[in-house]
Amino acid sequence: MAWVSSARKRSPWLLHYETGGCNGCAIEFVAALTPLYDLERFGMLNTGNPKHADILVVTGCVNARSGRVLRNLYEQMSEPKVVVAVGVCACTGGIFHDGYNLAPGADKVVPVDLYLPNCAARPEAIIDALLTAADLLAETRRRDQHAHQRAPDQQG
Amino acid sequence: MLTNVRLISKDDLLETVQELARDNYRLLSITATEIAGGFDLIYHFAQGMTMLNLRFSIGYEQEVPSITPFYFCAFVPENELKDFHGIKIANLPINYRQLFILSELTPVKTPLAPRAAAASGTEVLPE
Amino acid sequence: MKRRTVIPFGPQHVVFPEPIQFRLILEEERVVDAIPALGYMHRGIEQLATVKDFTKTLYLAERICGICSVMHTLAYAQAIEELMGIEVPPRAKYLRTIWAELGRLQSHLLWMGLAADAIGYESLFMQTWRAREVVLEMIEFTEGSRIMTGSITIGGTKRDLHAESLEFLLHKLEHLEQALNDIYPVFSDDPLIKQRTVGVGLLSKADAIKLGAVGPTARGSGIAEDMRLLGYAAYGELDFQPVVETSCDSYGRMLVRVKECFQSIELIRKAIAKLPPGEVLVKVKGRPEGEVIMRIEQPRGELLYYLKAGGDKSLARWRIRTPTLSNLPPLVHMVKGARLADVPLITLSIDTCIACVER
Amino acid sequence: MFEMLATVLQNLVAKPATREYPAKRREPFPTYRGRIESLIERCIFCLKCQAACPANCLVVNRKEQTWSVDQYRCIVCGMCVEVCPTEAIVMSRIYHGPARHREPIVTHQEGPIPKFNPRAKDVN
Repeated sequence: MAWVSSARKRSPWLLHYETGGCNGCAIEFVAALTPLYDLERFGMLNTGNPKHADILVVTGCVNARSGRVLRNLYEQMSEPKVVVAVGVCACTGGIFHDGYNLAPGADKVVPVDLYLPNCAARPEAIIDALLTAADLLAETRRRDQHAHQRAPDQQG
Repeated sequence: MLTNVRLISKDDLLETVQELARDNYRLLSITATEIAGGFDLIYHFAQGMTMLNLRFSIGYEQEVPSITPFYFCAFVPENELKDFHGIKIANLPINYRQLFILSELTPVKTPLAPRAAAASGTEVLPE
Repeated sequence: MKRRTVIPFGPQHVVFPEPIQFRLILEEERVVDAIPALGYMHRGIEQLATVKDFTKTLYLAERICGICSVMHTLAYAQAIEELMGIEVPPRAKYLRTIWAELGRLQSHLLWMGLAADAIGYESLFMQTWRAREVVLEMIEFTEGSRIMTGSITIGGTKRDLHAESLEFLLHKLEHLEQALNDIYPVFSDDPLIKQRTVGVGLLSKADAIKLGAVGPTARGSGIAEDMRLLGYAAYGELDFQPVVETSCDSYGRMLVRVKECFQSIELIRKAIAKLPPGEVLVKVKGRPEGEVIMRIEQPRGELLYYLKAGGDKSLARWRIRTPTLSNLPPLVHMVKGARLADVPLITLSIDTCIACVER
Repeated sequence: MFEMLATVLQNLVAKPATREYPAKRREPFPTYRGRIESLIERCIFCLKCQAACPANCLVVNRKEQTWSVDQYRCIVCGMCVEVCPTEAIVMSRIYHGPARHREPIVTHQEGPIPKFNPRAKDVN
């Protein structure tokens, strides 16, 4: 089944959630899906359902109310999953970092695997980040498989 | 600059707003600023390009009547006044109880009225 | 009485890239009431402005909204200039106008794409966003960044347009006009789009005034109000008339936006033709003091700033009333009586920008 | 019908609209602002950039002669580049890529702090 996993490596599905901030990065993420950049040629698909998604793309700074939604979405995604924080707001809070309503970075709410800074992140940079995330995902999957295969041996 | 300001008193508010509503003025917004001992309120109206501002001040504990009977859209700025300043609004039809934009998880109450918050003993923002 | 159901619409929904929730109260398929639930994007910018230096607040203003960032810096810079009595050089005023119109173009194209997507017209969505990339290329070439441009500053502009950039702009504008000429008949005549928009989300002129509608939402209902007529920046010297439609529905609002794209192209061309020579920046010294109100026409409508400064390094109060905040009551009014399937499109028809609403 | 045929033919021969991004990279525009970089040997530790930064992402330590930037908080506004008297901060055209961990980039200056000559800028 090697070809299945190699095919799956290049087709992760994305779930995008804007947690706050100025939505500049959110717009750039949508721009990355449109003809000039066309994320779908890598087999990536933007889905609205957390159960279908492999990669969670977080843009914007996490505030008191959206943090709960983000946590919910993350918990609903099935393993293995990768979280990408796009933009400085999602990384550390950016210019809003000392605001009263904010968590300084998405990693205070969900475990973040990849940080992509810049304000706002370019579509090219978003493509870079998502390709790296796809590799990470494949790596995690392989590790999980190994762990599965080895587990019975160790018991026996 | 801030021009076309009409100074009124709190009790004249409803009457004046009723007149403006009859003359087809649009409500733009309501602004509150914390001043010593209370709030300074400005109601912004416009007719075409010309603006008209109604201005009066109130104490911390005073209640402001809601102008939603004449301008239903006033529920948005009035809920904001409740949220950010803790101003009491009487007879508000859609009342979010200080949860319009802030949430129950927000660590501070009335962030734009730090002196009022300090007086009432809730958590204060670091200066 | 029929049985009522409550459906939460959002916060995570495919139609909009931003989180907002509507609690829709339904009787079978009809919406009887809608209650917006906000607060998913609140950052507390008004409070941060009372702590930060007023020159740094300019960057905060830029980050109120990623789509109309230019307009917010323009409004903030103009407000501070009025407080401090600074006269901006004429060339800077024209540059500001050009960049503001580029911002309006990209915002309208973005909306057109999202609307096409909500209707279910995928290829039109792709086409409009392809045209939008042309505008973004112009913005990047002249301002150095795609979204957060930071070109407008207190006292003028940070960058200047030299002959090469002007040529680039004019060349790309022609490209864009061609693309828009292809897109326009689809929006105005396509039966699919007409079916989804004509008569959907009615807002009469009287209601629009009473509920405080602004921008394309008001102009789609026959109110000829455009804050650009106030003549800020260079708009006073560029002759133009606001685009008005009288059909009072989503179709009218859509046509206003599509036609405004052509108007923006025309305005940019006029501004380039009239661009005066000279300096673009004057030095700013001192601190602002006093009160000021600034009204500006954003892509989504009228933006209102109230600034109060007491001669300190930071502002005493900065009230931001954004167009979408003003368009929320009309939206609630329009949604009442609509069918559930039409709600996403009606919500889009006022061009919601939640980042603006919640600051 | 013929109109449609023309469009089909046009699309068959036309170049694709998509930029083949990772394979082909477009040269960034000369004015593009990617990220800030420090030329530490020119730094005189005047702390002007630290004061001017709207996002408070710069930390300058005169005693230890270090200059650090948190790229994960920097909003690329260019204020520090403008205020720097010795042009020790430059705007690079390369944007910051994704990373697994976020830590500030610290640059350390060797040797004595250079003397500031206000006219040095004109000579360059």
